[in-house]
Amino acid sequence: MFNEDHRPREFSEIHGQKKPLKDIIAWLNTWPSSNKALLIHGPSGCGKTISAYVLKEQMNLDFIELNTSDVRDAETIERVVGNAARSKALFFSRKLILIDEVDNIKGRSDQGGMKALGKVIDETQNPIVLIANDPYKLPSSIRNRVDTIRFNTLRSASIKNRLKEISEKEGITVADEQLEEIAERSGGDMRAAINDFESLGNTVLKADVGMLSSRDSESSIFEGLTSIFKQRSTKCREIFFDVDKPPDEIIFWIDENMPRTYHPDDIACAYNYLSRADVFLGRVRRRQYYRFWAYAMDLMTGGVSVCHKKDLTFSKYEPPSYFRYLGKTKALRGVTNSLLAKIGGKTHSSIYDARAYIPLLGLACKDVSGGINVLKYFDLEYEEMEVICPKVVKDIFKAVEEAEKRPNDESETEAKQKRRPAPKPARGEQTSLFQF
Amino acid sequence: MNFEKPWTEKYRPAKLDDVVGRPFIVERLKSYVERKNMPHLLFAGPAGVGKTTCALALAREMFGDSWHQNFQETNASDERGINVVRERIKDFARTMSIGGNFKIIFLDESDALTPDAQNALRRTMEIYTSTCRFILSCNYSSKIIPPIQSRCAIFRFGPLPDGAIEEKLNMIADNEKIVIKESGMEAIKYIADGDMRKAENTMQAAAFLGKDIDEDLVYQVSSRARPEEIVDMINAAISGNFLASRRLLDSLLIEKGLSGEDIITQVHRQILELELPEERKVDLIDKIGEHEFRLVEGSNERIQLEALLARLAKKQ
Amino acid sequence: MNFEKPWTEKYRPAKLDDVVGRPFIVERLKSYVERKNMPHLLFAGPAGVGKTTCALALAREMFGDSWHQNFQETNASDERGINVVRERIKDFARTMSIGGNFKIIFLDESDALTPDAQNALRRTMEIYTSTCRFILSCNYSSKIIPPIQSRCAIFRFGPLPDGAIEEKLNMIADNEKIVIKESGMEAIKYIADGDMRKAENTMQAAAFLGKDIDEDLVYQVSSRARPEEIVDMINAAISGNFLASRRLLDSLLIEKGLSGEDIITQVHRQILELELPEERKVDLIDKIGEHEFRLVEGSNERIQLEALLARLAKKQ
Amino acid sequence: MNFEKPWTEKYRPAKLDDVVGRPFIVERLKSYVERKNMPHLLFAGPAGVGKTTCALALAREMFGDSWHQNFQETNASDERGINVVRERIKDFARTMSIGGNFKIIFLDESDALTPDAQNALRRTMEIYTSTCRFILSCNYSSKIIPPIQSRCAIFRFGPLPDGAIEEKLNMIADNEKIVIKESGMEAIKYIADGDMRKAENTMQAAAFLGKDIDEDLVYQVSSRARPEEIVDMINAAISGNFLASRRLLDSLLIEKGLSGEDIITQVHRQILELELPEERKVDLIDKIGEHEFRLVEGSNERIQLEALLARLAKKQ
Amino acid sequence: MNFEKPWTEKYRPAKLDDVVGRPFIVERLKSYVERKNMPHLLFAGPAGVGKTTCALALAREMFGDSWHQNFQETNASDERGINVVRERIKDFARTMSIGGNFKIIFLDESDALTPDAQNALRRTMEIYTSTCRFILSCNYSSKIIPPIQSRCAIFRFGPLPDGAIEEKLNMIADNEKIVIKESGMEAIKYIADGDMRKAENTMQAAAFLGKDIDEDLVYQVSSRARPEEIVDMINAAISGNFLASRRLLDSLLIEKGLSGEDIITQVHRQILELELPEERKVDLIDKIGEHEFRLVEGSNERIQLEALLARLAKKQ
Repeated sequence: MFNEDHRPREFSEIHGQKKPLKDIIAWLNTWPSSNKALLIHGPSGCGKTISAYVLKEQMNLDFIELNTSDVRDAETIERVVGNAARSKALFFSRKLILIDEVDNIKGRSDQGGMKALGKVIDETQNPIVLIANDPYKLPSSIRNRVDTIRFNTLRSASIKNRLKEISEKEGITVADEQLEEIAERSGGDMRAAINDFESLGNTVLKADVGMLSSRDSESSIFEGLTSIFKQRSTKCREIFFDVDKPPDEIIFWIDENMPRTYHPDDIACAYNYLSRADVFLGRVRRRQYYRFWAYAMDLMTGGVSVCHKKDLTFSKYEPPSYFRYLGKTKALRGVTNSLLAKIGGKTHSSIYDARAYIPLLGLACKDVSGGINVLKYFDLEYEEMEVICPKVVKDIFKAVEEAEKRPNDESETEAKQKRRPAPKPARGEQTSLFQF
Repeated sequence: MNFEKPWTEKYRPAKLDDVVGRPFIVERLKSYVERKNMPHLLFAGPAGVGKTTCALALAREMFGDSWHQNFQETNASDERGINVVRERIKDFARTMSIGGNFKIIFLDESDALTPDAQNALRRTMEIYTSTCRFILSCNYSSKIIPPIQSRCAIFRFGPLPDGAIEEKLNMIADNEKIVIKESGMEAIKYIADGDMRKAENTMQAAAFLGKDIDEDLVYQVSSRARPEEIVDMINAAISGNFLASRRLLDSLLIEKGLSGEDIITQVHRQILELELPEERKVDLIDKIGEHEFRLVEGSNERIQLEALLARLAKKQ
Repeated sequence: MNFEKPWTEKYRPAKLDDVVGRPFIVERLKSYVERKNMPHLLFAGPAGVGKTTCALALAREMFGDSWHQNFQETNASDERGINVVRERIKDFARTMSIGGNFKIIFLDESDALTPDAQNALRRTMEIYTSTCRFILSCNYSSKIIPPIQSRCAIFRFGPLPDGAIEEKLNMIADNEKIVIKESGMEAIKYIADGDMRKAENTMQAAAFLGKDIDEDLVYQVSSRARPEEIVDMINAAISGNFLASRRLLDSLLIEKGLSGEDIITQVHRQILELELPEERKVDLIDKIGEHEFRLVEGSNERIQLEALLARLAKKQ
Repeated sequence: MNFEKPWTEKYRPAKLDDVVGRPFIVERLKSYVERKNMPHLLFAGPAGVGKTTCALALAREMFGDSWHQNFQETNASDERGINVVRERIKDFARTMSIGGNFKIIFLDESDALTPDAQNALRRTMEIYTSTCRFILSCNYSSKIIPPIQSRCAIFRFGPLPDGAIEEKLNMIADNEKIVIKESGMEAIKYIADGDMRKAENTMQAAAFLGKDIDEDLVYQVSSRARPEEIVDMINAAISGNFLASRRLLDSLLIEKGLSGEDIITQVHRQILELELPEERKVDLIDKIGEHEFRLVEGSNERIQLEALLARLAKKQ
Repeated sequence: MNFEKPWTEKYRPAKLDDVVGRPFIVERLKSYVERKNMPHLLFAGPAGVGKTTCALALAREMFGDSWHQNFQETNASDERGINVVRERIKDFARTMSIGGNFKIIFLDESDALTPDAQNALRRTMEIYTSTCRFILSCNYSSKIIPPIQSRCAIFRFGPLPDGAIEEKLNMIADNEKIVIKESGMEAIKYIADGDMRKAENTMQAAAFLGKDIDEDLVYQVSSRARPEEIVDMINAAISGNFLASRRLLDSLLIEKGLSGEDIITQVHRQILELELPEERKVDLIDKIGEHEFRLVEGSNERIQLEALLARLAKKQ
């Protein structure tokens, strides 16, 4: 496969990511300057993992890797990277801890994985690099402990250049416009572009590029939206036969863009049909009776379409903000629930009733000492405190940490002892030769 | 003012005699203590009116120092299903009561259990009837199946009278060395609407802002607790700014994690407070009823709530 | 610790002559006792009107002391499917009747069986016809398949007349040494609505609170609203005072702990008694149907009931 | 106490020529008997219109005295899943036909099988095609997958014409020495609505009560309302006398023991016969659909039926 | 009596060149065969449009006679969770490919896997990437997580054009020596509605009855109404002739033996073709969906279909 055969081996073969590559090298060379771990994030196929491997070759690093392992629980993390992280690399060799897909360490199935990872980062003697698609899937306890470098979606010019290199090595004759088109359709994903290029075969003709389905399934939904907004007809349902998205996703595209486009007087009419469509989607979900999808689709397309009074001019379509918002706030919602459970436990109230205490506790944290008492009384974690008093949470934890450093002040440290590990030796202080 | 613990906990009565505003209920509960025996109890009433408080005080007086070993609190709506509840009850009921003839199991929000689950609960009650007494707490006694109702002595907790709230707040104020002005007291009672928990929380929050609690302070605090976003959202919708009202909806639904039912209930409550012609309000309440029904039938809460917001904007 | 036996059991008539309010039915059943023989019987009617009572009294008189060996009670909706029912019947039918020519099998809620299951039951009835008689009880005789109906003598149990309920309650009151005032008796009869079981349960619950049973005591234990409260709420809505009617609704839902379905059923019952133009009433009954349906589908009680009040408040 | 054999069994035609009301079907089936061969058959139609009767008569004529060894009846909805069905078929198909070239398997309610199960059935049909013929009976042929349909000769059994029912009932009456009056015959035909089994069952039940069968006797055993009662109730509502129509409803629900669904089905059947403007009828049929659905979902019967009457009573 | 092999099996393309209606997809797949190598593939599209057919043909051409040893088909929704899937893949991947460099794992309905399971699958894909290629099939590619999409070449299978169905049917007709008339071809294409499997099954069923396939033969075996019949029924209703449309409904239900759900599906399809204002169409589609829902919930077919016709007949 081209993706295997033409895996980049030098920095020059990684296209379109000069800035982040430079930043990574700088971060490594100055380590430890700020945080001891680095989070590289960005969409699929933009070169995150490849960059780490090229780095390894070019800088002659010793890799300790937690990658394709199935299990990512606390025990595995500790076993695979824990000791490696804590032991300093031998003279002249440099060690790097690499953890790919770090956003797939899950709370439930991978018990305590995130906690263990936090601990490893705190105690490491070597640089740690984390790779993730979505940084928001990480708890803030990890995000607060890392530096971040973002890999952007690749521009199609970068993809095209790489495709050209490959075509030359493979001896495939291909016109620039064709490579451009493949690159364009890939949606900024290098690996996908190379797969598509390969799937077109050895002789690429202009017509053949059209055989590729667009990676960017959004262009077909744009056509569908335009047909809803342009005409006033049930006919627009037909465009959606070719949209590669299920009805419960399509409805959110319409929901996002209809109110941006429609005259305010027509919005209620359109929402009536969206709401009816959603009722049919609910019936599909509860009864697994998929024929109702047909009604849902007709109502969300044709129904919305017949509601606008005059022809509408094109406006720029937005992807549904709802999913993005949900993704961003997922971790937060988990934290809120655990916070409410703790409050409920102390105040003999249900999770629902416990919500009533949050404004009170917010006021209680107005000053740091009040905040510390809240922290102690409910036995809260950093993220949970953040929900109560986002502005002062840092000060409160700093105060707790300072109190810990004063060994005499027992009452202050007691509460934090189990959360913060025992004081570690200052960096660089090798207390014994046999420590390795 | 420094936070120590919530006043609802700090001033939760340890003895039945300290419970305010419930003379008849306390009377009956004390007779159980005297006899060192009790039937199963069913406590029915809204939030914050003393159901849990009475259960805890009863257990304390019944068992003295060993009350903690003989009392178990479980919330039927939080725990995952009746099986978890039964397992917990089984574990707890297996060991002997310490210094008593029975143990007490306090099952909060029992009306969250389906009728089937309640039937299972009823069998559990029968199995452990010689070693355990149940105190079931619920909002609506009519949601409890008749076979359970008939096995329980029923206690109805209405909203607390304003006098009882005033008594308790004055006691706390004395103790905490704060001054509560008459206007402040009136404001708290109005906001609390018979809910002691809300009253105590409001006073404690106000005390963080100043030692002299007056009306202004109370409203300042309660506006923090009030769902201002709900009001903003409704107003944005009514004034025709749908996108703005949708953004507020998202923050309630997604960031704050409120359920669709929560939001529609609050919209419903706020509608009546709005500056709108009476007829319009009545009309909107009718519409909310329709959309609430769709919410139950539908798949996605957000779409249904958006449809409601769009409806609010419509003139007739 | 003293749990009283439910009065429905304690005062269940042991003899057919003690059954109140059913002179014709009792007459026919007594003729079976005299002849020491009987056909299969089908008892149709709503809950709490004496179907089980008559079956038990009949068995007692038919078999005397050995009635217990010759009578089996099975609930068709409890048992898992017709196969379990058939197994139980088979086991019971296998042994000889003691001191009689046949045994009686009482199958409660037979209309819970599907038509197919009823066909299986019919075959079972045929197989054991020489040794067993069936008494099938059901809510609707029309849900029983014709081949079974044709094999049974059908007895229809309508709601009990208020007089019969009064007679029985007075008998119990005498026995229990409690005083039931006229207002209390009226209230119980209103609540029971022809259901003796409900009447007895209500009186027993009230007697737990006091020996002098008046209206207040009855409504305190009943989770029913007083008719006046319902009427006030409806009138407030109709006269355009929506807020007042909403407050009354809240007091029913929250203070009294009534469920939405209870309230809507009472509204429905009261609507015809109101001073309203006929057309208006008819319209309201239509609306009540719609909102009742929403409640059945799981909608929020408060929102749907307020929407109903809003409907009442609207002019047309 | 004496149980008669059900007339549906006693008078089931033994020969194809005795089957009433199905001349074309009988003709085709007889041609199979002549040829001593037949394809697979698919019998589609509602309950009680002669599907099983035709299958049995065909088998009797095809195999003569040994028909019992060569014919197996299985009910697809009774048996637990397709695997049990297949096992039974396998066992039956393994042995040779006695005095014939094949055996017949009659699979009742085949449309109760899921499409997957039907595919499994199709394979079974293929495996035993040389030794077995299948007669599949179903309510709707469209619920049978095309590959099976294409392998079968399809016979559609519509509701039986009233004449056929009358013919059969008169034959039975002669034989049983009972008199069936004209009014009785009309009533049975109304109740049966094309279903022979129901007609025979009803007549047998009536004959149990008396030898002279008239209208009264028929309605006494049928737990169906008389058409006039339904019409009276509807007319009372339509003419604005809501209270009267409500009383009639009560008598159907309580005295006759009809279920809500039975009543609504009868209302539906009667509505087209009424003297009403066409538009009004259309509107009412729409409404009936809505209320029937509410009942299916579990709404309160009294409330929903009254709401339907209210709809009838409303002018527009 | 002779059972043929189903044509869907008999005429499943063995070579990529025999796949109809997918020229671009076939082109790309053939280039993999030439190079004897391929990336992971993702096939997205609805059921019955050739995804499995293409995967099988690809495997056959890629591996020749040993394709069976090198190809494994697993259904993600059948198997119990991702762990079982992984176990199966592990077992399969462990042994060497016979006569090739890799094996192919075809994972059907991959979008039935949760995102978590897909992440696990992604790791599995990486582990075995040197010895296995995956073909993932799904309904919607957007339900596949981006990291997997990025690792696959994506192939979209839209609905099959009628031309492709025609081509295939003509090929089969030639082979089977049957004549398919134009009217018959049109009817099959209407019934198939883009589903090749249904088209082949229908033609096979029709060919069973006669070698000259015309419209009549097709509708005889299909348990679909002719589009004209549905249109006539709808038009009669819309033009206000309710009784006529009801008669047409009866003929579909009783004479044709169609089920209510079949009829309603066809009504839905035809309504879009009618000459009606677009607003009216949308409104009717909403109603049609509602009535189908009622049928699915168990409502009476006749009542609900008539109610639907009544809705059509009503002016607004």
